[in-house]
Amino acid sequence: MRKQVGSVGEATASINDGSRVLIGGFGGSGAPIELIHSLVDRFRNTGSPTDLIIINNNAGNGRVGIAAMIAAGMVKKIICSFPRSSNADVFNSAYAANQIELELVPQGTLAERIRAGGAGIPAFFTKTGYGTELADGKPTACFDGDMYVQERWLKGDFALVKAQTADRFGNLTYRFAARNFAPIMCMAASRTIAQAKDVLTDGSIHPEHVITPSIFVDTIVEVAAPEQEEVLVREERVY
Amino acid sequence: MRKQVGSVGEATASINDGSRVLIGGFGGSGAPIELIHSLVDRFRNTGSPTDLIIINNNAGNGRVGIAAMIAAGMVKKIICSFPRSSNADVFNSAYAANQIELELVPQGTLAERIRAGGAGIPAFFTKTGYGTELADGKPTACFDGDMYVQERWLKGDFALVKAQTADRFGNLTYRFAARNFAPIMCMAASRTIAQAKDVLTDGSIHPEHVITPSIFVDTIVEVAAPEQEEVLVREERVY
Amino acid sequence: MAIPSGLSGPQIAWRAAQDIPDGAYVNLGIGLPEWVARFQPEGRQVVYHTENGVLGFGDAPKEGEEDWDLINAGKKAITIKPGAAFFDHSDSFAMVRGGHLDVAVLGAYQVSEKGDLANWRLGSKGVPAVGGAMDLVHGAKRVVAITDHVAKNGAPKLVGSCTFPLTGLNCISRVYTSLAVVDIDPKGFVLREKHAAVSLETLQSFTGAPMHIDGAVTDLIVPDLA
Amino acid sequence: MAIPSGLSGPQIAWRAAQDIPDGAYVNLGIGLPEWVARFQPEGRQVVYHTENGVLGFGDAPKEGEEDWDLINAGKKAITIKPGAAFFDHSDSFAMVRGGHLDVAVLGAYQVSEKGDLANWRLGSKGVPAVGGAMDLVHGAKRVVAITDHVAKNGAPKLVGSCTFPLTGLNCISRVYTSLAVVDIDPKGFVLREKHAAVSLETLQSFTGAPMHIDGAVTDLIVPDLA
Repeated sequence: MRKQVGSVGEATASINDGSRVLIGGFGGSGAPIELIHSLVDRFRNTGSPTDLIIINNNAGNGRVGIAAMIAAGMVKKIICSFPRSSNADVFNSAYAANQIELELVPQGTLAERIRAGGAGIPAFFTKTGYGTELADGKPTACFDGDMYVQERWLKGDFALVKAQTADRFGNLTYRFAARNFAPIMCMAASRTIAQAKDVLTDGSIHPEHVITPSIFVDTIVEVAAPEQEEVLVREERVY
Repeated sequence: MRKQVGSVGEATASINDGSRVLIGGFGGSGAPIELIHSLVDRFRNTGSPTDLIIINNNAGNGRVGIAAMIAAGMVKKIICSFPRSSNADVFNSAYAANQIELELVPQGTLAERIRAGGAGIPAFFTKTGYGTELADGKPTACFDGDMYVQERWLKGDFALVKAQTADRFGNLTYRFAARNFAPIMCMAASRTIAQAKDVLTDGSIHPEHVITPSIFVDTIVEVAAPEQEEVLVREERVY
Repeated sequence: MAIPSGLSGPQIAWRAAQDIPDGAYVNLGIGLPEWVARFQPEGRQVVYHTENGVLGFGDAPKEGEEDWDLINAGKKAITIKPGAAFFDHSDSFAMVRGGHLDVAVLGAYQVSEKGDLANWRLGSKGVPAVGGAMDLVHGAKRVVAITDHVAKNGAPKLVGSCTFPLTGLNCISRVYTSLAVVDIDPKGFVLREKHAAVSLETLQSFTGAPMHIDGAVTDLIVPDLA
Repeated sequence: MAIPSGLSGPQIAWRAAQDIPDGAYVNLGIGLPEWVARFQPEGRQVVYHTENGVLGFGDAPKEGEEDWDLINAGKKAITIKPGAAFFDHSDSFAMVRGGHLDVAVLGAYQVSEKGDLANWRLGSKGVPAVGGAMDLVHGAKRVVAITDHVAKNGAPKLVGSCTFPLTGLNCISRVYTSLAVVDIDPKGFVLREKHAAVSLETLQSFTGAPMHIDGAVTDLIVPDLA
C-alpha cells in the first residue's frame, strides 16, 4: 500500500482524453497549480490529455492553472458556479468563440452535487434555483408546502487537490480557506490525487485533526514549495 | 452573545413536553449523560418534560441515560437504528408493553436524514433499504439503471451532545469515537445544547481543528468530570 | 421628474447594519453589502460567514500583508478573529441552505412585491455567473436586500414582478433603499421608513408596485458618513 | 442425511481473509466476520473501517485497558494504529454508501442465487434492529458473505430466494461457507472451491438452488486453526 509517488507528472499520468476532473480551489486559494501544470506539460508534449471536462468553482484566473489548460485547448467543458472573475479573459475568449462548453451551477448546489457523488446519493432536492432559469427542465417536488428542485450527483474520474500536510497513509489537512471544495472532491472522484506541501514519512496526522481520511485519497506527491495562484495572477505570470 | 450557562438544568430548561430531541452517542460513547439526567430530574420533580421523541442510534443501555428516561416514562417514541443491545431491557420491556413507539431506520440512512435536516435538503435518494420491509410505502426511483428509495430529512427541536472541548463562541471538538452522530445532530436541531469537559474561557479552538463550528451550537455547559455510559452500565448503575 | 438622490450606498449599508442583532451569524453579499460590516453598532458581536468556508472573519489585512489562502467569497483578503473556524464547501452551504445564518444582506437589481429577487444577471448576454447568489436567497432566517430605490435609467427597482432573470422566489423580507425601508408581507410592499426629502407621492411614483401603509412611517435617518 | 460438518467458523473467516488484497479498506460485520482480521495474511496492510467513525483500528486492548470512547460498531473496545482517522457518522456512511470500501464481509441467514441477502432478522417477532446492515450491503466495491452452508435445522442457507426478511437485493458477489466458495453471477451460484470431504451431489443436496460449474473447482483447503 504505497500512495506516494515522486513527481507530479507521475501522479497525473493516468488522466487521459475525455476524463472528468474535479479540481479543488476557490479563486486562487487551494488551486493545485503544479498538478494542473503537469497536465499542460504532457498535453504540449503529446497532445494528450485533451477534451477534458473540468469541475471547479471558477473557470480559470489569469494565464496559469485552469486558465492555462483552457488556453492550451485541452478543455472541452467546464462545470462551475462563477466563470466571470476579474481575470477570466482566457475563458471569456474561448466561450465567445464557442470553443468551450459551460454548465453553470449555483455554488451550494455544485458543492452538494459533488458531496452527493461521494456519498452515494444519486439525487436530492434543494430550494436553490427553484423558479429560475438554472432549474429549467429539472424535476420539482413539494415537501411540507415548499417547492424544491431535484439535482443529480456529480462525480469525477479524477480529483486534483492541494493539501497542506499528507501522511503516507493518505490522510490530508488543508491550509486556511484553501480547504473549500477539496474534501468533497476527494470523496467524489474514482481516483484522487493530492499534492501536499509536506508528506509525513514518519508518524501520521493526529486522528482527530484529519480533514480528509485516507480512504478518499489514492495518490500523493510532495510539492514542497507550491505556487499560490492568486500570487501568480497578480504577477501576471503566464504558463 | 453568551452561550455558556452554569448548570445542566439551566442548559436543558427550555426542553418541554413533546419536544423532538436528538441525542448524540453510539452505545456508551458520546452519550451526554449529565444533560439527559437533568431532564430525568426535572421530570421527577415536575412531571415535565414528557412525551418526548428521542432520536439516537440505540434505545438506551442499562439503567442510565436514555434507558433512565424510558424507565421514567418520559419517552413517547424513539427513532433509532439498533434498539436491540445486550443491555436494552428497559426499552424491550416498554416496547413489549406498548408503552413506547419505535421507528427503525438503517444507520446510514438515519445519519443522512439528520445531515439532510441540517443542510436544508428535504429529501434524497439512497440504495439502502430498497426492496426491504424498511422501505415499504416509500417512493422509489430509478437513476442510471439502479433503483433507490426516497428518504426525508429528520430534524429536532433540540440536540444534546457531549463534547470534549468547547470555546466560548460555541466551537466544539469531540473525544475519539465519541464524535459519531454529534456533529450532524448539532446541525439538525433548532437549538443545540452541548456539555463539554472543558470550556475555554480564554482563547479558542484552533480554527482548523474545529469539528462543529459555533453557528450550530446555542448553549454550552461545562461538565468537568463527565460520566461514561458504558462504564456506568458495566457497574450496573441505576439512575 | 428628477430621481431623488437620497442616501449614498454606504448610508444604505449603515441603515441595514442597525437591524443586525448582537450575536447574529451574518452573510454579506459581494459589493455594497460588504459595507454593512463597517457600520456594525458598538457593543454588538456579529459573526460573519463567507461561502468559501470561513466563520468569524474580520477586517482586511494591511496592504502587503495579504495571505491569499485567507480570502472571502469576493476573493478579497481577510483576517480571522478569535472563535473563527474553517470548513469545507458542503458544510458551508449546509449553513446557508439549512437556514443557520440569522441574516443575509444581498444586493438587488429588482425586488418584487412578492419578495422575488433578481440580482445575478441583467439579461441573456455575456458569460453568466451565479456564484452563491441562488443559495443565499434561501440561506438565512432573514434575507434582506440593499439597493438604490431607482435604477440609473430611472426605472423602479421595487417592482410588481421582476423582468430580469430571477435569483429566487419569495425570499426577501425587507428592502433598504436610498429612499425608504420597505417590508414585504402578503399584501406586498409596506413602507416603514421614508427619506424626509421625498413625499409619499414621489416615492410611489418611483416604485413599480403599490406602497402600502400599515402603521407608523418614520423618517429614514442616517448619519452623514462624509 | 447428516449435515456435513465442514469448516469451523474461524476457518471460514480464514478463507475469506486470503482474498483481501494488500491496501484494501475493509468493513467486517459484527460477529463471525470480525474473525477475518485475525487471519490477515502476513505482509498485507489492510485498513479496517467501523461505522461509528473510525478508520485504521487495530486489535482489542488488554482487559482493564479499555477506553469506552474507542469502540467499534459491535461496541467492543478497540485500539488505533498509525494512520487512523476519526470522523462523524455522515462521513462514515458516505464511505459506505459511496462505495469507497474495497470489501465488506458480512454474516448471512440466507443468500439467494440472485445475490440477495437476509441477515438482519429471522421473522417479525421481537424487537427489530437493523444497525448498519442495510447500508453495508450496498457499501463496498465487493460485498461477500461468510456463513455455515446449512442452518442448524438442516435447511439450506444458499437458496433460490430468501424467505427471511431481506437486507438487500442483488448485493452479494461471493459466499464463503463451511463447505464451499461460491460466486454469484448472472447464472446464479457458481462453485469455485469445494470441501474435499463432500461430494458434488451432497453439496447440491444441501444447497437450495442449482450449483453451476464454470471452470475449475478446486479443493477448499484451510489450516487446522485448532
